[in-house]
Amino acid sequence: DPMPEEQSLAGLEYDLIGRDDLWTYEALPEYHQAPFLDALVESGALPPVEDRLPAEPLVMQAGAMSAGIGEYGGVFRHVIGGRPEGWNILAGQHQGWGGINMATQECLVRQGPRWQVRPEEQTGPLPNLAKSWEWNDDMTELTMHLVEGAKWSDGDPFDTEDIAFWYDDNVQNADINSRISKDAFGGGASLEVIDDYTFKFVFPTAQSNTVVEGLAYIQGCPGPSHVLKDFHPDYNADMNYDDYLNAMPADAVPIPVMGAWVPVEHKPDELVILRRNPYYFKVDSEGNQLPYINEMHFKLTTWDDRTTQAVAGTGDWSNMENPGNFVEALKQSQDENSPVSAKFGPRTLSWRIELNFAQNMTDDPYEQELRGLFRELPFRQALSHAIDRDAVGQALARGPFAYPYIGGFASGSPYYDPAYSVYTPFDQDKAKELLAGLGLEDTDGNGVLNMPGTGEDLVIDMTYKPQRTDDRKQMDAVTSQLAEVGIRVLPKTVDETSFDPMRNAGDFSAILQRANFVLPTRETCGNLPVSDICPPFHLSGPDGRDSLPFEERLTAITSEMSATDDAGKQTELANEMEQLLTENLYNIGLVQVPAALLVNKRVQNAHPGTPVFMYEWAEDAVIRERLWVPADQQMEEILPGTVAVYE
Amino acid sequence: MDLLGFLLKRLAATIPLLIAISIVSFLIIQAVPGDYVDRWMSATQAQTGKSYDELLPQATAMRERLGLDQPVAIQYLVWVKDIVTDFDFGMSFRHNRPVTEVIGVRLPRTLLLAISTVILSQVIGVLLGIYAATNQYKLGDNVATVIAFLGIVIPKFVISLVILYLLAFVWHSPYIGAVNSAQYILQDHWSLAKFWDFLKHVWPVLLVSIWAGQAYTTRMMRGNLLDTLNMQYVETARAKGLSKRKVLFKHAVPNALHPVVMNLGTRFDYMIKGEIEIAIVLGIPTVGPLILSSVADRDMYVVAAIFMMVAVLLVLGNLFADLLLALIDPRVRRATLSRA
Amino acid sequence: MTDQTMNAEEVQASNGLSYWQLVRRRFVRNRYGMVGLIAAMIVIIMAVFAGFIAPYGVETKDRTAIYQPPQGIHIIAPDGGLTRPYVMGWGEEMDPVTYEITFAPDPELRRDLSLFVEGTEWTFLGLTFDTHLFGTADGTPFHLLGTDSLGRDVFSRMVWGTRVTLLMGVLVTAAALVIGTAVGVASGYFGGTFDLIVQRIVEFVKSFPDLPLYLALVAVLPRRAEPMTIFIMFAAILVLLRWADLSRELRGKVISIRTMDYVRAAEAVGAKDSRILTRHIVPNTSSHMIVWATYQLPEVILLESFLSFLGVGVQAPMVSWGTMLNQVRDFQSFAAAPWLMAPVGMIVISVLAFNAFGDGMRDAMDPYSND
Amino acid sequence: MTDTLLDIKDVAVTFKTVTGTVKAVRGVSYDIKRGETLAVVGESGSGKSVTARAIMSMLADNARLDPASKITFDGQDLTALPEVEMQKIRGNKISMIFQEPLTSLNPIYKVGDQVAEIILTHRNVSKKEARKEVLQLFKEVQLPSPEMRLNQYPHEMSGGQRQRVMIAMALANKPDLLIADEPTTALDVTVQAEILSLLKQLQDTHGMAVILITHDLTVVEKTSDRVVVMRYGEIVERGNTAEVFANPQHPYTRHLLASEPKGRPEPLPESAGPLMQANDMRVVFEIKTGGMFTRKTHELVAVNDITAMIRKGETLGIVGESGSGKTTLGMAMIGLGAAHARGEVLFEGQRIDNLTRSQMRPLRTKIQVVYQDPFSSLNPRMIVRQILEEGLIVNGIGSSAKEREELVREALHEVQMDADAMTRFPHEFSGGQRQRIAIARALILKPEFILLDEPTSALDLSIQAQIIDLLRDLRVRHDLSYMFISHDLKVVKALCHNVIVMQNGRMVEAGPTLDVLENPQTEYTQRLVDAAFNVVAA
Ligand SMILES: Nc1ncnc2c1ncn2[C@@H]1O[C@H](COP(=O)(O)OP(=O)(O)OP(=O)(O)O)[C@@H](O)[C@H]1O
Ligand SMILES: Nc1ncnc2c1ncn2[C@@H]1O[C@H](COP(=O)(O)OP(=O)(O)OP(=O)(O)O)[C@@H](O)[C@H]1O
Ligand SMILES: OC[C@H]1O[C@@H](O)[C@H](O)[C@@H](O)[C@H]1O
Ligand SMILES: [Mg+2]
Ligand SMILES: [Mg+2]
Repeated sequence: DPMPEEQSLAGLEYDLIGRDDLWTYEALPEYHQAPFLDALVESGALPPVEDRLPAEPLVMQAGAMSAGIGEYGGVFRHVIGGRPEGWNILAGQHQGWGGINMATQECLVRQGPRWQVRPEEQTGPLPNLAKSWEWNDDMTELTMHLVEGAKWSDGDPFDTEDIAFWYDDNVQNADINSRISKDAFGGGASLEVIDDYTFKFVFPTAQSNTVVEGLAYIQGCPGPSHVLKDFHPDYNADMNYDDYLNAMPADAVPIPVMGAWVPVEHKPDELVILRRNPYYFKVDSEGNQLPYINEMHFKLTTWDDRTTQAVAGTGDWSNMENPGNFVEALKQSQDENSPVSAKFGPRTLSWRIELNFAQNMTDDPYEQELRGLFRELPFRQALSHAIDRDAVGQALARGPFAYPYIGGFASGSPYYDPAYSVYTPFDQDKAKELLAGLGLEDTDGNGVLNMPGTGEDLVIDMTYKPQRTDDRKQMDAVTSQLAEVGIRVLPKTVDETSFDPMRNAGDFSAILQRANFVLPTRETCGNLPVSDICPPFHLSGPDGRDSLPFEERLTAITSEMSATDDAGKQTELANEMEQLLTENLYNIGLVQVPAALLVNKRVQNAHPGTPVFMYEWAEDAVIRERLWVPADQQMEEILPGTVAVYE
Repeated sequence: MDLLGFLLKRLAATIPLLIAISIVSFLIIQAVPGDYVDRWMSATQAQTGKSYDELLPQATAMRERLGLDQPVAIQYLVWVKDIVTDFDFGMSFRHNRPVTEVIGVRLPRTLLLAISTVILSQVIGVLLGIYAATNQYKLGDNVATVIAFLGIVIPKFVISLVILYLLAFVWHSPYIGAVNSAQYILQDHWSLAKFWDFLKHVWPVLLVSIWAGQAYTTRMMRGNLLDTLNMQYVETARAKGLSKRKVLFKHAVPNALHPVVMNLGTRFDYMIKGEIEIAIVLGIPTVGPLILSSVADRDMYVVAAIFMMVAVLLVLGNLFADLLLALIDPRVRRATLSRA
Repeated sequence: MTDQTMNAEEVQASNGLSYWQLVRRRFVRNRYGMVGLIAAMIVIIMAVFAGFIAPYGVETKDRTAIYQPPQGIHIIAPDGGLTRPYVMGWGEEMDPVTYEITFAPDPELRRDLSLFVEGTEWTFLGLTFDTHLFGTADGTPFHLLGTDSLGRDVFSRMVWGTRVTLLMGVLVTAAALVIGTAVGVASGYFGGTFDLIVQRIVEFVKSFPDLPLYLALVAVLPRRAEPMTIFIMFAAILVLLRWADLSRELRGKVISIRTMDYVRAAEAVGAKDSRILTRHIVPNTSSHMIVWATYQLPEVILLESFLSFLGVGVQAPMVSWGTMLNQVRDFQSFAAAPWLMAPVGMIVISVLAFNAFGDGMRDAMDPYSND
Repeated sequence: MTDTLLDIKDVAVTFKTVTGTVKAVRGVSYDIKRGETLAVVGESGSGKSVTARAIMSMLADNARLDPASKITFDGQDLTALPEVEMQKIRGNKISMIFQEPLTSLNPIYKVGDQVAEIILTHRNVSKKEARKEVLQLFKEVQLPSPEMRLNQYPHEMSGGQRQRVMIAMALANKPDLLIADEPTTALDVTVQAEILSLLKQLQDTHGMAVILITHDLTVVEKTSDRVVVMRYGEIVERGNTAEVFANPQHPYTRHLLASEPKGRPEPLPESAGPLMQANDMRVVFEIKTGGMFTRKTHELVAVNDITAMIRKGETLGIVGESGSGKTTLGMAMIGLGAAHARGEVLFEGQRIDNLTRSQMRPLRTKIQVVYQDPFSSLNPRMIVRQILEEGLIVNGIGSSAKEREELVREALHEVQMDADAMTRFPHEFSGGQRQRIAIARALILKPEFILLDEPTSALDLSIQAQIIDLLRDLRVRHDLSYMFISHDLKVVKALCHNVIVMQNGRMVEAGPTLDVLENPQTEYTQRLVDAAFNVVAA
C-alpha cells in the first residue's frame, strides 16, 4: 500500500549560506577572553589566552550569526530528563542526553549546523577537531589534519595520541562498547598516525566523504587519553574493563573535556553545572574566545518539564518534541510576553518497536520461540497491520501533529521518498489471518493466542522508558490494539540511565522507543546491521549472526552509501534501503511528529529556523558556543569568576 | 532509670525483629533471578560476542571476589556483617555506586520531609480534631470533617497533578521539579535562605501529604475527645473552677491522645508512603521515586537497603510511640514497664 | 423511674423484635446511613451488572472520537420544552495557529436516548446478552463522560472498572478483616503462648512498609503471569500486610472485654467459648471493626489506583479506576482531557458511600446512640 | 450563723434528647444556712444530682435551665454570673463531690497534684505549701500512709481511697458550701463514719454548709438538720429531719421510710440436706509491683482456708469489709473465679472444683450467679431478650423461639418487669431494673443455687425492699438456696439464716445470723455491727 497523504506543519524559514561562511581556521591578530579570566591569567592560574588557543583556532564568522558578535557572561539553563551515566564517553557512557553531551564533547567533524548550508554545498560533514582531510586517489585512504595546538580543558595537548587511543584502544577493542563498534567504521578501517596532528584511516574498500559523517557526534569524539590510559587494561595490568568503564564516574567532576563547557558540579538527580572551558579552541571573527556564556546549568528533572519550564521561562531551552505539550505550549507562546515562540520543523521524530531477532542469544525456550516468531515476516506484518497508527497519533495529541511511520527514513529526512515506503495499513482481519497462518491459535480460550511450540500465551515483554510520556501513551495504545488480535503486550519499564546499557546488551524481547532515522550515518549501529553488535536488536551471539534474508543487503547498502558522494547514487541506495526496511518491517514503525525549538527570547544568535532534529539534534545545530545574552539580561552566575580546577 | 531500662530492653527486643526483617530483605534480593555477575556476563557477552565459556574464568574470579560463590546463608551473613561493621549495603547495579551513596543523597531530605509531614499532619490532625469536637455539629465541625474527608478520599497523585498544572502553566513557578534552586543546591550547609528556598519547592509535597495524613488523626481525635469530654474527671476539673482552656488542654486532650499516639507508631511508614506518590508526580528526588525506579530496574540491593531503613524507622517509630504513650499515661507506663 | 411513655401499638410492635430487626429499624431511620447504603448499592449493582449498564465494552474503540469531551444528557429541548432525554454531538473546530481543537455542541448531531437498546455483547454467568440499559435510539455512538486516548468510552470503562476496583477493595478489606479479627480475638481471648507467638508475628508484619514491599514482591513475580494471577497476588499481598494492625487493636480490646462480668455471666449460663466469642466478644468489638473497615476500604481503593497509576497494579485488559487514571498521570493529558479524571469522582462517591454506610451501621448497632 | 447562704427558687431543668424533652427538675426550691446540713433524698432519677449541677452552673450541654429559676448564693445571683466569674466560685466557695468516685479523678495525673491544683487555682500559695496542705487533707480524710499517696495515680488506689481523695479535694479550699452527692458509696461503714464526723467537724469550725445527697436514710437521720424528699423532679416533702422521720406527710416519704428491711427468714426444716459444701478454700493472687529491675512479686491471699456449707433452701450471708474476699470466695465456689483457687467443692455431693469447663457445663443451669455490678454483667450490645434467652439456647431449653419468648416473658414477670423490656438495651434501665434483669437471667434457668453478690448495693430503699421480697418469695416457692454477699447488715439480717464474717480472706466468725449480729464474738464484727446500725456522727 502507498503511504497516506502527509500534511506538513513545518514553518521553517531557511536563510541558507555557503559551507565556508560558517567557520574557518586562521590566526587572528589579537585574541580576547571573558573578562573574568584576566584575573586568573594574572594570578598565573591560567596561561594567556593566545597560549591557550591553537595556532589557528576555529573562527566563527560574524556574518553567519543572526545577532552578530556577542557579549560575555551569564547563565544558560537547560532542563533535562536524563541522568548522566558516567563521563567515559570512549566506553560508550552517556551523559544523560539533552545537550550535556554536546556541551562537553567535540568530535572530529560536525553535522548539526549543516542544515544552514545551501544544498549544492552539502558535500559531507563540517570540519571541527579535524580542520581538513583528503583522500587518496582510489578513495581507500583518508588523511585527516587536527587543529594544531588545541588543548584539553586541563591544559593537556590534544593530538594524535588521543586519536590513537580512541580508535585503536577503544573502537577496535571488542571488550569495550564504544560508540563505533569494531569493524563498523568504513567496513573496518585501520588507523595510522603520521605525526602529532596528522593521521590516516586505511579502508579495505573504497569510501567517500559520506563515511566521514560517521565521525561526527556522537561517534567520532575522542576522550582524554591522558586520564583514561591509566584505567585501561592494556596500559595498566591492575585494571579490568569494569574499572575502565567506571574510570570517570558521573559525580566525579571536573573532568577534562574538549567541549565549550566543563562540568564542575554534579549533584545527582538535581543539577549539573558547567563552566566555560578556558582552553576552548574556537573564537569569533573578532578574536573573542568562545563560548560567550560563562555558565551552563542542567537541571535534572523530566523531559516534559523541559518544555514546561521553557514555556514558563524558567528554562532557556527545549526541543519541544513531546506532542502532549504542543497545544498548551503553542497557546502559551502566543502571548506577546511569552518568553519563547514556537515554530515546527519537518517530521523527524519517529517511534518504533524493535523486535529482538537474536534467537540464539537466549536459553529460555519461550523466548526462543518468541524470537523465532519475530523473525517471521508474516508475524511482523501481522503486528504492523494490527496497529492503528492514526489512532496512536491522535492518542499522542489530537490534531495534525502525528503522521504514520512505517519504519525506514523519517519523512523529514532528505533521503525519504514515500514512493519506496511499503505501507501496511490498519487491518486487523488481515493481521489475524496472518497470525493464524503461523499456527497461532487461542487454544485455551483466554483471549490470548497460544504459541504452536511451547503452547504458552503469546506475551511480548515490551521495554520502554516510563519517564517519556509519549512513549508511554503509545505503549498504552499498542497494548490495547495488539490485544485485539490476541497478542498480550506486557509493558516493562526501565529507567533512562540503565536503558542504553540494557539495550546494547540485547537484554530485551522488544523495545518501544523513539529512534529517529534521518541519516544512515548517524547512530548507525543503533539502526543497521553494520557489525556483530549492531543493531542491538540483532546481536550476533557466540556462534555468529543468523541473518534475516535482507540483512546482508542492508549491510551492503550501508557501506555502499558511505562509499559514494554521488547524490544520485545515494538517493538510489537510500530508496532501496527504505524499501527493504519497510517491506520487511525491520522495525515496526508507529508514528512520526515534528518538533519545535524553544529558546528563551533573551538568548541571542539562536538562528531562526534551527530544526530540532535534522543532521543532528538542535543542541548541536544551534551552535551553542556562539549563543549570548546581552549583559543587562544576563542571569547571575552561581560560580562567578571560576573555571574548573584539576588536582 | 526505669525509663532507660525500658528503652534498652525494648531496643534489645527489636533485634530479633530486625534479623527477621533483614532475612526477608535478603531473600527478596535473592528471589530476583541472576546476580551481579550474571548481569555482567550477559552484558559482556552481548557487547563483545565472547562466548559463555570464554568469560567463565573471569566470572568465576569475580564471583569469588564478591563472595557470590558462597552458600546463601554465608552471603547473608556477609551482607549483614558489612552493614553492621561498615554500614555497607552493597553495590547498586544500576548506579554502579555503593548503595549507601545512592540513598545517602536522598535520605536527609526525605527524612526532613517525612518527619515534618508526620509531625505536622499529626499536630494539625489533633488541632482540627479538637476544633471539630469542641464545635460539635456546628459549622466548624462540618468544615473540619469535610476537609479531613477530602484528604482521605482524593488520590494524592491527583491533587499533585492539579498543583503541578497550576504551578507550571498558571503561576509559571520556577520552583518545580527540584528541592532547591540552583544557587542553593551547591551549598552544603543549611541556611535560613536555603531552607526557605527548599520550602518554596517542596510545599506541594508537604501540603498534599499532610492533608492526606491528617485525615485519620482528625477523625480519631474528634471521636476520642468527644468521649473524653463526657468523662467525669473533666467535670471534676470544671468543678475545681479551672478555665475552659485549662480543662480542655490539661485534662481532656491528654486523655484523648492515647489512640492517636498509639497510631503514631504505624504512621511512620506513612513518611515514605505519603510522599512517594507526590514526589513521583512532582519529580522531586526523594527516596520514594528511587524505590520505584530501583524496583523497575531490579536493583535489588538498593531495594533491600531502603527496606531495612524503612523497617528500622518503623521499629523506631513504634518504640517512640510507646515511649510517648508511657510518658503521657502512667497506666501505660506501668503496664509497659512490667510487660517488657 | 420516669420511663419514656410509649403508646400501646408501639409497645406491641416492638415486643417481638429480634436484635437484627431492631438494628435494621434504627438504621433505616438514619438518613445519612441510608443515603450511604443506597449509594453503595448503586456502586455494587454497577459492578455486578457492568455489562448491562455500560453502553460499550472495556476495549470498544470509537476511532472517530478520540479525546472527545463528555456529552451530557439533556432533557430540555432547544426550544425550551421538556422532551425525552437526548445527547448532543460535538462539532470540532481547530485553531489554525495553536492547533487547539475546540468543541461546540452541534444541534445537527442530536441523538435521542432510549432504554434497553441493543449493542455490544456482554456475558454474565456464562450467558451472552446484547441488551444495554440505555443507548442512542439509532445506535450511533455517544459518550456520556467522553472518550480516552484510544476512543474508548470513559463512562463504560468506569462502570467496568468498578468491578475490579471494588472487588479489590472489598476482597482485601474483607479478608484482612476476617484474618485480623480471627487472629486478634483468638490471641486476646486465649492468651498464652499462642498470643505470644502471634504478637511477634504481628510486630514483624507491621515492620514492613507495605508500598515498598509490594513493589519488591512485584519484581519477583513471574513476568508472564496472567492478569488474574497478578490481581490475586496483589490482593494477597495487601491482605498479608493489613490484618496485623487490626488484630493488634482488637487483641487489646478483647483482653479488656474478656474480663468483663458479662462474659463470665455467659459462662455462668453454660455458654461455650465459640458462643462467647461470636456473641459477646466479637459484637463488642464491632464498632471498631466497622471504623477500621470503612477506613481501610478507601485506603485499598486508593492504593490500587496508585499502584495502577504506577503501572504495577492491575494489568490490562483488566480495567480498574486506577488503570484509567494511569492514563492521566502527566498533567498535559490532564489539562487537555480533564474528563479522564472521572474515576476520581467515582472513588470519592464510593468511599463516601461506604463511610456513610459504615457510620450508619455503627450507630444502628451502638446501643447508646439515639436513645 | 443563721443567715441563708444558698437560696434556690423554682429551679427547673429540661433536657433535649433525640426522642423529645425530659423535664428532669420541675420547680425545685430550697435554701440552706451556714453551718447547716441539708439532706436531699428521693427516688433514683428524681433530679437530685441535676439540681446540684444547676447550682454549680455545670449542666450538660443538652440541658436548659428555665429562665425563671433563681439561684442566689451569698447574695449573688449565680444564674446571671458570667462563666469566668463562676470559675472563681467553683471549687473555691462551692465545692462538689460527684456521685461517681471511680472515674472522677484524671487517670494521668498524680492525685496529690490534682488536689494541689484546686488550691493553686484559687489561692496564691507556693507549690510547696500547697503540697503541705494536701498532705494535711489526706490525713484528715483518713487515707492510710498519706505521704506515699501524694505520688500515686488514681488507678493505684482502691475505690474507697479515691473517694476520700475527692473529698479532700472538695474540702481543700474550705468552701462555704459543699455539695456531696453520695459521697460514701464506696466506703465501708467504718470509714464512712469517720468521714461523716470530719464533715461535721468542719461545719462546726468553719460554718460550712453541706447539701448531702444520699439514699442511706440512717445517714440522713443521724447527720442532717433538714431534709427534702424528691420524686419526679419535684420536692414532695421538706422539713426538719427529726420531724420528717417521726411524722412523714407525703405517701412517698412514708413508703420510703417504711422500706427499711425488716423481717426474718423462715426457719429451715431440720431435714434440709447439704447442697453446696466448700472445704479449705484458698485463693492466692500474684501481685507484681515495681519497675524493671526492682520488680517484686508478692502473694495476696484473698481467701484463706475457708470452709463453708449451704443446705438446701438455706440463705448464707457473707459479710465483711471491702476487699475482705467475699466475691472471690463466692466465685471460687461456683468455679467461675480465678484459676488459682484451691480446696474442695462439693455440689449435691459431687466434686466440682476439679471439673473442666466443659464438664462443668451441665451443672451451669443448677448454679447461677448475680454479679456484684449488674450493669457490667449485662452485655451492652444485647437486648434484654437476647440476654435472657442465652441460657435457654445454650442449654437447649425451649424448643422454638416462640416457646423461649414465653419463658422470657415469664421470667420478667416474675421480677415484676414489663414485657416491653425485651427490646431494650441494658443501659436504658435504671439500676434497680438492671438488678432485676440480672436476677431474671439467673432464675430463668430454674437453678437450685444462686450466688447473689451485693444485689441491692445501688438501690434506693423502696426498690431494695421489693427485691428482698422477691428473693424471699422465690426461696419459698422454688426451695432455692442463696449465698448472699452484702455489706448491708440490715438486709443480711432480714434474709440470711446463717452468716460468715470475713476479714483479710479469713473467716473470723460464723454462725446463725442473729447470734453473730446480736452477739458478736470478735471486735471486728462488733465494729461492723456498730457502724451499720448506729451511724456515729459525733
Ligand atoms: N444529660 C442528660 N440528658 C437527658 N436526661 C438527663 C441527663 N442527665 C440527667 N437526665 C435525666 O434527668 C433525671 C434526673 O437525673 P439525676 O441525675 O438528677 O437523678 P438523681 O436524682 O441524682 O438520681 P440517682 O439517685 O440515681 O443519682 C433523670 O431522669 C435522668 O434520666
Ligand atoms: N483478679 C485479681 N487479681 C488480683 N487481686 C485480686 C483480683 N481479684 C480480687 N483481688 C483482690 O483480692 C481481695 C479480695 O477481693 P474481693 O473482690 O473478693 O473482695 P470483696 O470482699 O468482694 O470486696 P467488695 O465488698 O469491695 O466487693 C482484694 O484485695 C482484691 O484487691
Ligand atoms: O542529545 C540531545 C538530545 O537528547 C535527547 O535525549 C532529547 O530527547 C533530545 O531532545 C536532545 O536533547
Ligand atoms: Mg444522682
Ligand atoms: Mg465484692
